[in-house]
Amino acid sequence: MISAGIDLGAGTTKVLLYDADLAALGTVSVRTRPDLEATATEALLAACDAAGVRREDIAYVATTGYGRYQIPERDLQITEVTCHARGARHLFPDTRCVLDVGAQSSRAMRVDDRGRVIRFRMNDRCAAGAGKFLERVARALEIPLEELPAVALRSTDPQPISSICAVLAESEVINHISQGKPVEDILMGAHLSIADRVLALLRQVGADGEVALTGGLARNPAMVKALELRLGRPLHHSDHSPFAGALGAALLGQQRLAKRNAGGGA
Amino acid sequence: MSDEDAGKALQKRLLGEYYQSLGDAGRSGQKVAYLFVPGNVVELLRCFDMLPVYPEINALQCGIKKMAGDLILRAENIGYSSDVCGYVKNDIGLMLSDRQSPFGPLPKPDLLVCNYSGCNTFVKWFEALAHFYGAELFVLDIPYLRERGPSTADIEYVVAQLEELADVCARTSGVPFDRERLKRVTSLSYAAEKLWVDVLHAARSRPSPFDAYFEAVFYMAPLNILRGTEGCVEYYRLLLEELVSRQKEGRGPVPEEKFRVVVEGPPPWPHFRSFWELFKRWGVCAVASTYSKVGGLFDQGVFHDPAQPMESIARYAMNSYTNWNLGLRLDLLRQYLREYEADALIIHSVKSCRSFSVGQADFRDVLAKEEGVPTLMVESDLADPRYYSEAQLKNRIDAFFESLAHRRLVGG
Amino acid sequence: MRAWKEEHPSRRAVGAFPVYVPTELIQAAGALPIWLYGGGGSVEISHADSRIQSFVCSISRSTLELGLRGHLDVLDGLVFPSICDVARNLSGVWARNFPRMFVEFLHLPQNRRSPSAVPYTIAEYRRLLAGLERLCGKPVAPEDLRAAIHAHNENREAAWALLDARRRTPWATDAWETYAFLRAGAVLERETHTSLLRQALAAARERGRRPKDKVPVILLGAFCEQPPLDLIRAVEEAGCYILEDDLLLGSRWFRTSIPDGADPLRALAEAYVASSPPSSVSHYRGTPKQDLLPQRCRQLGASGVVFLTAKFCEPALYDQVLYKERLESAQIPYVHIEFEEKMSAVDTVRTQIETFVESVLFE
Amino acid sequence: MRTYVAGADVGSTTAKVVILDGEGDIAGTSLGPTGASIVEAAQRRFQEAVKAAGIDEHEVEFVVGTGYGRFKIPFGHTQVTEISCHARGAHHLFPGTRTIVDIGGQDTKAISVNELGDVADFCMNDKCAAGTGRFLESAALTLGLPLEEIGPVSLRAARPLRITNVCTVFVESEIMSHMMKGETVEDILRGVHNAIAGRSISLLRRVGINPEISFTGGVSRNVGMVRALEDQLGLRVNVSPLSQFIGAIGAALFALERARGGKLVAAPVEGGT
Repeated sequence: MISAGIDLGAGTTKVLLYDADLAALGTVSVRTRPDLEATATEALLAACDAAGVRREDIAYVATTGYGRYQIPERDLQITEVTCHARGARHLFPDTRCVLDVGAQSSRAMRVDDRGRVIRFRMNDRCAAGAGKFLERVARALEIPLEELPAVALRSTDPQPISSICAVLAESEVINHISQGKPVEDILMGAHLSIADRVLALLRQVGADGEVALTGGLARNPAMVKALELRLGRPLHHSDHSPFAGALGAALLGQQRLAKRNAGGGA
Repeated sequence: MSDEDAGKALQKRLLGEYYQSLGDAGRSGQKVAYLFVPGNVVELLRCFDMLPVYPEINALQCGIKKMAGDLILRAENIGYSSDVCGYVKNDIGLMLSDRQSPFGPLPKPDLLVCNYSGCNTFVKWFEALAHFYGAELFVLDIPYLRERGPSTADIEYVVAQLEELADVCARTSGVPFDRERLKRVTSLSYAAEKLWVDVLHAARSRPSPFDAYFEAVFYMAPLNILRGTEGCVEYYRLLLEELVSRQKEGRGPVPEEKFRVVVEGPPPWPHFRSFWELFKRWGVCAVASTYSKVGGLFDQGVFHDPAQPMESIARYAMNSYTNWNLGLRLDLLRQYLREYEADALIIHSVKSCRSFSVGQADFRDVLAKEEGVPTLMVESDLADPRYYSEAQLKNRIDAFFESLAHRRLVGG
Repeated sequence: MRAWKEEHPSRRAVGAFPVYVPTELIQAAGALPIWLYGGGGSVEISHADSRIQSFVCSISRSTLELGLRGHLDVLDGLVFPSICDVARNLSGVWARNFPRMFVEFLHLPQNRRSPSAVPYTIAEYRRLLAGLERLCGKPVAPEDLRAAIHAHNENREAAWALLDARRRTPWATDAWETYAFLRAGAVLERETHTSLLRQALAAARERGRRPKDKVPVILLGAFCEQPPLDLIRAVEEAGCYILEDDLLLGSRWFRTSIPDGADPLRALAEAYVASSPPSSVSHYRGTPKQDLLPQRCRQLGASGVVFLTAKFCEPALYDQVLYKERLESAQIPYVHIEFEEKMSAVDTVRTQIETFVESVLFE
Repeated sequence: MRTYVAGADVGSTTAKVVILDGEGDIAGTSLGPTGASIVEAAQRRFQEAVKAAGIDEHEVEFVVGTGYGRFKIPFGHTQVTEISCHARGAHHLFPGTRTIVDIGGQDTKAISVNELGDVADFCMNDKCAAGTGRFLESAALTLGLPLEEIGPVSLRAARPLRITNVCTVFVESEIMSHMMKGETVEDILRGVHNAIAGRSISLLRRVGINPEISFTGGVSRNVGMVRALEDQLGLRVNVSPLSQFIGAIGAALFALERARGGKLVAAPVEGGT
């Protein structure tokens, strides 16, 4: 039985298909358009194509992300916190902490051995601790977004950025530029400032044990480095990290399917 | 040794001995009481040989020594909100770091005496310490001054509680209550308080021999920590002598006293020196401040009285600056502006302490708009280094004195 | 309110700031007590910003805003109880900005273990009563006070009956509904409100709703500033049954009736000292409230606790840490939400509550 | 030889230089983005302004710097805060003005001035940039409109929306969610302008709202903002075509005072840092 997890984020929509033999079939990521339903349908069909299955083969659709309620054909909607936790636990079985750093918001979760969320904290009032901040810094430094990590990783002397507000932090960036500080040091400073904010959330839920990173910024090696530097130990991340939400949704979909088949079907 | 050095040396020695006694508390077996500065009842505790520990003072010391940032984060990690008082978080942070203060290790409390004067957060603070330490908590409820003076009911209520507290202290310390001793201790308090008032009044002269905000906060430390001891009286005697000699020589804290100001609100401890510099460069000298009255409004005639020790402790406790209602506080600011011939009012509004800060904007509204007192209000925090923005503060302080200076120039 | 004033031109209206004010005294003096719960989300803060800083809770800012805009001109007086530093200083700001109004700060005892707490509370109530007598221009006789206590007893009894019914059969009545019924009492005469509450209870009993698969919880933290109604609904829609809450706590402060016997003032004071519910704004008299919470969860069969605390509400935020610690050792799940009167993003809250519900429901 | 003085206002987003002649009349101006180097930006603006005035650099007797970059202006003789300069400049253009609201890139100021143009009182926004000019930029960017157009578009609103989040970054998602609900760009933009006006007016109230009111800073060129302020104040506000230069004009006026031999009040400089 195949379940689909659709993670409708503000920036991108991710789909992951999972079959009953407990293996991921394929993933697809597309940019989220204002028409969420159309975006989701398109991404789902693309995932089917990629996996070589038909839409009718999908027995359960679980949605997550901020657009989770916008998909009429869903069987169930689940929050991104629950899904990321489950997804991360699946990818990294010993993880006890999950950090999800996205474009608009960041979350820290404490999970039990089954991936259930025990405690979590979100940063959603101020953009200073999320990917959006990097976009603004990139704009101020006139560096293409995709080059950010490579440039930041060349840093030898990261510059501190202490402001609480993303916009004022931007002027700190400008101040560093005007003082002739190297671009890579300013950029690494920006990554570290996000890391500080995100880890503050993590400490509030309890930072001991293994930590996994999910969400869009998991693919940014400079972000990973900044987090590891501040945390003082390595954290789990992989190419699948951005799909942790979709994976978690697909897994919980499997759980419901199994229950449905065991109960109602018989 | 000059008088100046003598006073400083004595303060250093006395405070050194005090912190030493805190470090030794475990060995000496002396019982430890935590209490707050405003409206504290240290005279009573001294009668039971109890060691007073002031968490607020520990917090401000951590601020000056740049430890506050880390300690506050530790407290936030166990769930304290970024929006609650930085002093409390600093203290919780100390607790989570085995109470290693800048002056050495602090003892655990045997008794928490929550003298709830002017600050509701005090109750929440000690409820938390009682929770974490399992220590006995006595909330000494001190009524807010709703009118100019306390009512008979207010006094009776506080005195009755003081008697109950004396029983608790006797039980905790094993020392019986000696009322004669209380008289002796309060008379020492009175002597120091009288001298302190003379110190404060020295700022009336031009130039003022000392800064009644940035220096007064250090001058008042012995009164807050060592009140009721011989050493404390001696310290103020030396300090007064020194100020009188400075007065005679026309020496003050700035090379040329250009602006005399009254300051309202606590200082930003983690950035104390740089904040002071922002004023010094304009030749600003504080001639009176409200923060130097948090430990008691002695200059308003409220003293300890050996003839009526318990009642005077009750009166004293109700007359800490933040326990006064806003109308009384506003009148006090007016009095200081007049009495010390100040040019302006500086309000430092701190996020941590709502007890101070809520209402300050209203003071500003009346004094600046209705009464034409040049008033500058700047915001940061007393404990949390994250709320201090040097560039922003400098800009505002410069603009303020720029315009004051310009008006003076044009006005002739 | 204005309509009530027109109908009763000679009577006074006196506001009560949360959490607890002995509104019996206001009623006994012949005035109408009005509970003030801020401006909700509808009032833009424009005037109050020049009087109090941005790091102060919404209810203080919006109440002052309403005052400065003249929306509270119908009030002849306002009583602030000693709940926190902000409310205390606000009483001073109020007194200066509204000199024609009767403004009183009531110092309720924080040391309720002291034998002197009762006499002190009586003295404080006498002081308030004397002010009210001056305001209303007539002395208050013991029978006036007894009548007011009686009306308040009946009102509290009706409120608790409704809340108890919800606790037993949470599917029959939604928490947002009972909240709305209780909240209506803020501007009504006690007697009118009591009959409204009784009708609501009767109507709830006739409802044939079935229980749903929801997570039973205790809702704590919004004892002073009130969350937007949408937020309470969001908690329920996200999958919770709210068995018990501390919303509008002051208006139903006492669980049992206050004796309206020979010395009603003393009875009222004794009730405050001895029978106040656990609250973040009055120091505990016996067991600290965080120690009582796990036990209360078990008694009620609540699967967890939803903390709704007002942003910048220091008393709630301090207690929060202690509550959490006790719940964690008892392995009781909880979720903590900070709210403001003016909240745009109920969606985020919904996500947090849903996550909490999912963590309880999913294996 | 005639007397010339200059005022250089280097802000977080733009740098402005104004040259005044001995009569206090404007001889030349220049404006451009601050960009990455304050020193370069100031230098370039100064050269351009001098060119526009048709004079040589050495003919400028005295230069006063203002704005956040004031301590980094290499050719400045001294510095005055932008608060004093805005007051002086606005008073010069509108002698009847008693209250000034200045909305810039990342801060908003309310200033009350006396009849001489001296600052009597002032207030600024606090720790975060919520509700400043940057907020409008974010809104324009999110809606894909040029910054110059959002003001005029907002004037066509039929039912202005209420925008609650004035955080410059989060306004994007709030606008997006309004767009998804099918609200019109006009109504959203009017809401955005109203929100900023509301915040600015609450700052104004702290110093007291005494007519005449002058609206200065880059945002004052936005007609939507002018309308929103006037509607909420119930008063007309002065706006000058030179509004962006008001800080620099004020600085130049201080320079002129000095060049005429007057004593200038300025903060002691500590090594230009």
